Amino acid sequence: MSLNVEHRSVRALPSEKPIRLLDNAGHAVHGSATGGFDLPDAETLLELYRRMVVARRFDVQVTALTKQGRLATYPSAYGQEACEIGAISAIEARDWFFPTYRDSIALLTRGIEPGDILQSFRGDWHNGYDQHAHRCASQATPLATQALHAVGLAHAARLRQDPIVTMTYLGDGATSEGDAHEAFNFAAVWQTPTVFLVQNNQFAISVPLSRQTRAATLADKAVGYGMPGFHVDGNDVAAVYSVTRAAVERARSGGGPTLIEGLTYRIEAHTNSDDPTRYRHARDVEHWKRRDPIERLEKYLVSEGALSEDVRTEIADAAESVAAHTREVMTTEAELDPLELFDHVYGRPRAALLEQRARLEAELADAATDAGAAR
Amino acid sequence: MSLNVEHRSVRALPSEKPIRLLDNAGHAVHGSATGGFDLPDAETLLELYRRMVVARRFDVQVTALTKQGRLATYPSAYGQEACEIGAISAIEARDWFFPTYRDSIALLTRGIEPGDILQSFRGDWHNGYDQHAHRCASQATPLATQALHAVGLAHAARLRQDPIVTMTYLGDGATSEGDAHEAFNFAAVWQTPTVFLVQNNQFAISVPLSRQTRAATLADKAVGYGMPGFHVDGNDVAAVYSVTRAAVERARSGGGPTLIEGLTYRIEAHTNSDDPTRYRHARDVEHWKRRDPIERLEKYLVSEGALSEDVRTEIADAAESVAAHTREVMTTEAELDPLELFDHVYGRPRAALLEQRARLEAELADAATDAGAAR
Amino acid sequence: MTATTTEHVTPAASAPTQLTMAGALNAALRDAMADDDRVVVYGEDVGPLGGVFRVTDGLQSQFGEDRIWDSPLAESGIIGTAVGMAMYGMRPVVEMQFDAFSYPAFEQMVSHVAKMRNRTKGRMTLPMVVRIPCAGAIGGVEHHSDSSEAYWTATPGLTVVMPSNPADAYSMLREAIDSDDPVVFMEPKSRYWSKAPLTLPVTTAPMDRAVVVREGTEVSLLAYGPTVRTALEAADAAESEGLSIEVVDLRSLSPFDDETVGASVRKTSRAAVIHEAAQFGGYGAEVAARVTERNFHHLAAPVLRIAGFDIPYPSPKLEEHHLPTPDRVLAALDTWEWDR
Amino acid sequence: MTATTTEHVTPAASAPTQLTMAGALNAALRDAMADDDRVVVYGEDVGPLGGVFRVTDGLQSQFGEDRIWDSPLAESGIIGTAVGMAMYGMRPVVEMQFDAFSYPAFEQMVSHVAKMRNRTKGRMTLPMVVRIPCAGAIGGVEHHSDSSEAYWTATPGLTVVMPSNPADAYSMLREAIDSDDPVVFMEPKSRYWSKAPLTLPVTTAPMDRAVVVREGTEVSLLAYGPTVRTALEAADAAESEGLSIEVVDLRSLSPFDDETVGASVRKTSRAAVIHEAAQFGGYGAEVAARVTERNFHHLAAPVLRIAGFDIPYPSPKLEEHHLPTPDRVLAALDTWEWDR
Ligand SMILES: Cc1ncc(C[n+]2csc(CCOP(=O)(O)OP(=O)(O)O)c2C)c(N)n1
Ligand SMILES: Cc1ncc(C[n+]2csc(CCOP(=O)(O)OP(=O)(O)O)c2C)c(N)n1
Ligand SMILES: [Mg+2]
Ligand SMILES: [Mg+2]
Repeated sequence: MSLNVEHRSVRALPSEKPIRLLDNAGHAVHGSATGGFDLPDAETLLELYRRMVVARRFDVQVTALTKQGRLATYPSAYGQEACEIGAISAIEARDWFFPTYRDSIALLTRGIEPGDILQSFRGDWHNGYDQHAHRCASQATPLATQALHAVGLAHAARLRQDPIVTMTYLGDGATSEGDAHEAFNFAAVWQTPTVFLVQNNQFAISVPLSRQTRAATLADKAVGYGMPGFHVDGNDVAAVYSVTRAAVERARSGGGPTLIEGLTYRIEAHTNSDDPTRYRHARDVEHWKRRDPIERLEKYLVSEGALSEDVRTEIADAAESVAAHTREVMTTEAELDPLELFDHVYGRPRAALLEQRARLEAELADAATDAGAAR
Repeated sequence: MSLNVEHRSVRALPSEKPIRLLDNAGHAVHGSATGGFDLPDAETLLELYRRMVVARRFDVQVTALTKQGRLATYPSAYGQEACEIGAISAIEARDWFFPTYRDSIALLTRGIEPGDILQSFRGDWHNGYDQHAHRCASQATPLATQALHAVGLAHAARLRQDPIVTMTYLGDGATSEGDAHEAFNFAAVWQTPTVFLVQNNQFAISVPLSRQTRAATLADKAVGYGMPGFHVDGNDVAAVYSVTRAAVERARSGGGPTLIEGLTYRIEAHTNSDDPTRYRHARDVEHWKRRDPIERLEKYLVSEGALSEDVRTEIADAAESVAAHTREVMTTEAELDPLELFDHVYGRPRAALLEQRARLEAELADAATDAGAAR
Repeated sequence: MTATTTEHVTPAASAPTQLTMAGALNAALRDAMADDDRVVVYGEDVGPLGGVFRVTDGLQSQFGEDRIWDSPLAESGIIGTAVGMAMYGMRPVVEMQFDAFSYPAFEQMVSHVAKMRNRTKGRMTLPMVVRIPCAGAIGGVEHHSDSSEAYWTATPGLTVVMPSNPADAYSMLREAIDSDDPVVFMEPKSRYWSKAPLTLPVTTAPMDRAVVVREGTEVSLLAYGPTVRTALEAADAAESEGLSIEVVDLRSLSPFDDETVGASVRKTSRAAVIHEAAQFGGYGAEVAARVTERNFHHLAAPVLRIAGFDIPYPSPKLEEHHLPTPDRVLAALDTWEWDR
Repeated sequence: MTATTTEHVTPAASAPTQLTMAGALNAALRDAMADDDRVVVYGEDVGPLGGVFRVTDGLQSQFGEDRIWDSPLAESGIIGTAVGMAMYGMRPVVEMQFDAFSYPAFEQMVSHVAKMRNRTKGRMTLPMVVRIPCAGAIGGVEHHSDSSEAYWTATPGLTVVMPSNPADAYSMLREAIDSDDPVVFMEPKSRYWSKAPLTLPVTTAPMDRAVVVREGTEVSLLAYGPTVRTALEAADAAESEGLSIEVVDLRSLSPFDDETVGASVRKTSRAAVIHEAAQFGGYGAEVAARVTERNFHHLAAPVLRIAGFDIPYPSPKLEEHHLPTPDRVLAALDTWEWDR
């Protein structure tokens, strides 16, 4: 018979209790709840802390700038820093990242300039950073579509014996899309080096998780693809980092894809144009604010004597300077050339498009003349 | 927190060994391999046998007619009778069925006229039977799309407190499509009374299962939706019938959807225009011919003394008369009116379409005149 | 030929109130749901949130979760299940959050929604409405301002309509919901907050008819949805320069009202079609082609297409350059040889 | 103006052999794979089976499973992963089994394939080819004979071409694979088995140019893919009746070769476009609209559209009535007022 049995992987249900290495009080967790994963060393944790603090400050700053009208829209990741920063920190510069609109702070952590990240949300151009330079795809808006790109790129690299890994983030809502399914399946069948991080922030805009799935955990979906799945406390950066790191290593060494669910919560509105009071209780938000991922790690680091007041101040200062820089670039208007609208649609110029370009050029010249005459 | 815990269902991996009630030698199976399902009574099994024999004869007849050029195409279900007949026999007349192109014999079992079933494959019109009369959707070609229709209809019925069930068949290949995922998920979240039967015949045209999934069984997919999944010997009609029957009953009593995989094999080519020698070995086909679902049940019935020679003859005669009837209707050309092409596109006539209709009418009249003149 | 001119609003019973297009659509859904319990509404965020444009605001608290609910986030799933619900006899009204997010449902739309009636010789009909907040000019980031009408109008079996004002929004949505055939109901986002004094219920011209919304003698501007306002503004500006422009609100994109448009064009002998979507392969091509085919010897000039450029929809800060403006309309008319 | 006329085949080096269009496409893939190891091929059944139309026949045994393989059965997955592969620098050539089965990939096509270059200001390009066996006239059951070109041509950012003969099939596919931008490569199924004497490799006119395949003086028939033969047959029949027809094979649907077509139309002053797809909103609308726009004062009659009816594609036994035939083309030309 044609069942390719040797291709089959071990079947196992992800643990229903989320994997956790630090509890909410900042204590190290021991025993089965860790899923066998080790707490990262203090240096790593301190670096994760630094990144989260900077990311949070950036996020708060951008939300403020958005309220002031400097950006067209901004989807905040406030509260999701453990997922956002933990996972992106588990890949290397040579690896590729496929983010969504929500993942600006992961891009910041990846070293992309605030002004470049925010070009799209400011409304200047659809994508503002060099994807090749950062090995970072544009922030996908059509849900789950980027997961397939991550799988395709990983497969290409694998065919080239290039030992890189691709990582993509998805929301809980996005797991309902057909593309999520197809990405999981292609990755598993092709055994691509891909790590899927589902940030389960429990809402898709206004729609709660219970309307999105009946699975016990989103990590359970891994079973249907014959790939490993992990259900992780998404407000525990130590757990997110360790689990994604292990998945990245397995992927790099030919072990195929992994699906990781981080259970977390979005503290801010979906975007600035959203009104979350319509669909969730303030007390839920309060509940989750008390599980803040940064405070949790901070408590641990302080209790371990790994975070001195000096370092804390130094990190806060670094965060402030990122915020200040962000304010600065976002309050300077970029020079936009409307004629560029025609220049990148095709590599080979099209006569009819050049005619349209010339028409706009003439219009702009007329308008400039009129403006000059009016002055 | 907003996790709607009470909505969650039990998590369990389907058994990796297919559920089986009759082994290939026609012996009743006992113990854990039955998955706790009971062998149907002899009367039921005899009826299933009768239906399979008639279905097989019909299928063979249609394949022959196709080779003679009487049909544009025909996807045979030879070898899959246990799935095709077992599952359709588990629903009632009031229930709705959503088949694929492969499932003509299930339609026959549902009581639809051969000529009506085959109108589409003969090339007369896209769908030839009255869907409402038979509570049977048209045979879907775009893969997995019909599964969503089954879920939607089930949900509508549920809203109306109408205790019907919907059943849909999918192929192993179709499970890779986004629509399969969305159908499973909507059914689980909405808890619709829907039974999904995946006929895993191990090939999607030429593509073997190992290129389609890395899951240990296709039933494993159920886990990711929080719905029960069963992996069944798809050449054992007793198992298929019992498992689908239980799923239908659970669905009808408000227990939600079930995913059932029947492991089987397609003996014929994908369709008449396929060349299976390019992608599978004759010895595989031989192997599966020796696991014939009809022979298996026949052995059991004979050994139990439940199938007399008289009854066997009577069934064979009935099958012959269906074949004869099919030959007859398929060798009579249907009268087709080309002008009907315009009559069903919209409920409300469109002026521009009526103009086109008039143009064709004039053309046809001219052609008739020319033909008359030539005579 | 005046059957479908401006007086298409039935006389008001009581004093009219100011209503936005979003409000009128909301009222239409509410009234349809109240009148017919087969009408159900679902999609992404249509429940407690009331839709991202608030078109379904308050409906869930009034009608309950069995009549209007949030579905899982999957557009093919939404359309595919709506097909099944319509097969059962319900009248689902589903929402695609933006044009670009209807694309995952493309196969269900083209291979089933459009084809079911024909496939079954009319034995199985699909009374369903697919609402699509459409087009741009709202400062939306990528994928939030597409114009998808050319995809739907190129698909036989679909009925495609687009209102341009609150009264039509109400009346046409009621008619779409009452229709036994599937209707793609496109709602121009940039007009959601436009207001008009209305007394509900209101019945305007049938949804398959175009309407002359401004009479003129020298040029026919053919517009729909967001560009009707553009056309009217251009007509006002032209009037002061002595050019008399007639504006036709197409309203129904498929079917196309050849009669009303033909009458206007034969009167004026010049026509231009205006839309936001890219020109190449856009709906305006069909308009220009068929108006020319049917009225060639009445035309003094080629039918112009005043449309978006042949580029992906621009980012918020650049969209103003892409969208047809009244000035651009008037400039385009100047390219004709006029021999008045 | 003769740069793009019939002599578009380079001189043969050795004696030509009879090759079908399927064979020419197969050879083009084979040669492209041999020349450039970034070219990979995948899709449904393209491996051991060689594709349901045998276009990839023998390629897997020649190049191995790392260069050409069967993917899982999911079109969005195929296109979406091809985007990722192209981002990495590969040149994926993927197959959609039939037009109608490309619809599940519609979102990936429109929201990513078409937009990536523009989104990134040209920093990220997608050198990929999407092969689509297209159109009908092969006795296919429902969903096997759609014409999807209007969907792709209405999408800025896509390049859409369709060969009508084996030489073009080879040359244009090679050029499409060499292109740094995504190309929708449509292959008319009914022409797969048409033959021509060929010596490979062959280079015909650039893939963005239309070609005059038959010279004439009184009418320009604009055709593409399967209807080029229809047009040629109509032209032959007309000749015997004293009507001189020029036939232009459009080849490139997007971009449209305004220059070649314009030159033909200005010479003949009458034009008709022929396609299988439904007329309403079909690609012919763009052709008619732009030819009229650009050549209005050279036209003696409206540009005709001779197309499929505005209905879903019919069942095998009825398709002959739907498809434009030479007779129907000639009858359509008769509807013009001729004042020769
Ligand atoms: C295909 C598609 N459909 C709909 C949308 C509109 N939309 C944008 S974000 C969103 C919710 C996504 O929820 P989730 O995946 O949980 O991510 P989160 O925003 O919570 O991070 C929706 C419906 C979209 N962007 N793409
Ligand atoms: C969306 C879509 N893509 C591709 C096809 C072409 N096609 C028809 S049958 C088939 C294989 C289906 O395999 P499977 O689901 O296993 O069903 P089986 O034919 O084995 O019963 C393919 C690829 C299709 N019908 N629909
Ligand atoms: Mg979410
Ligand atoms: Mg199969």
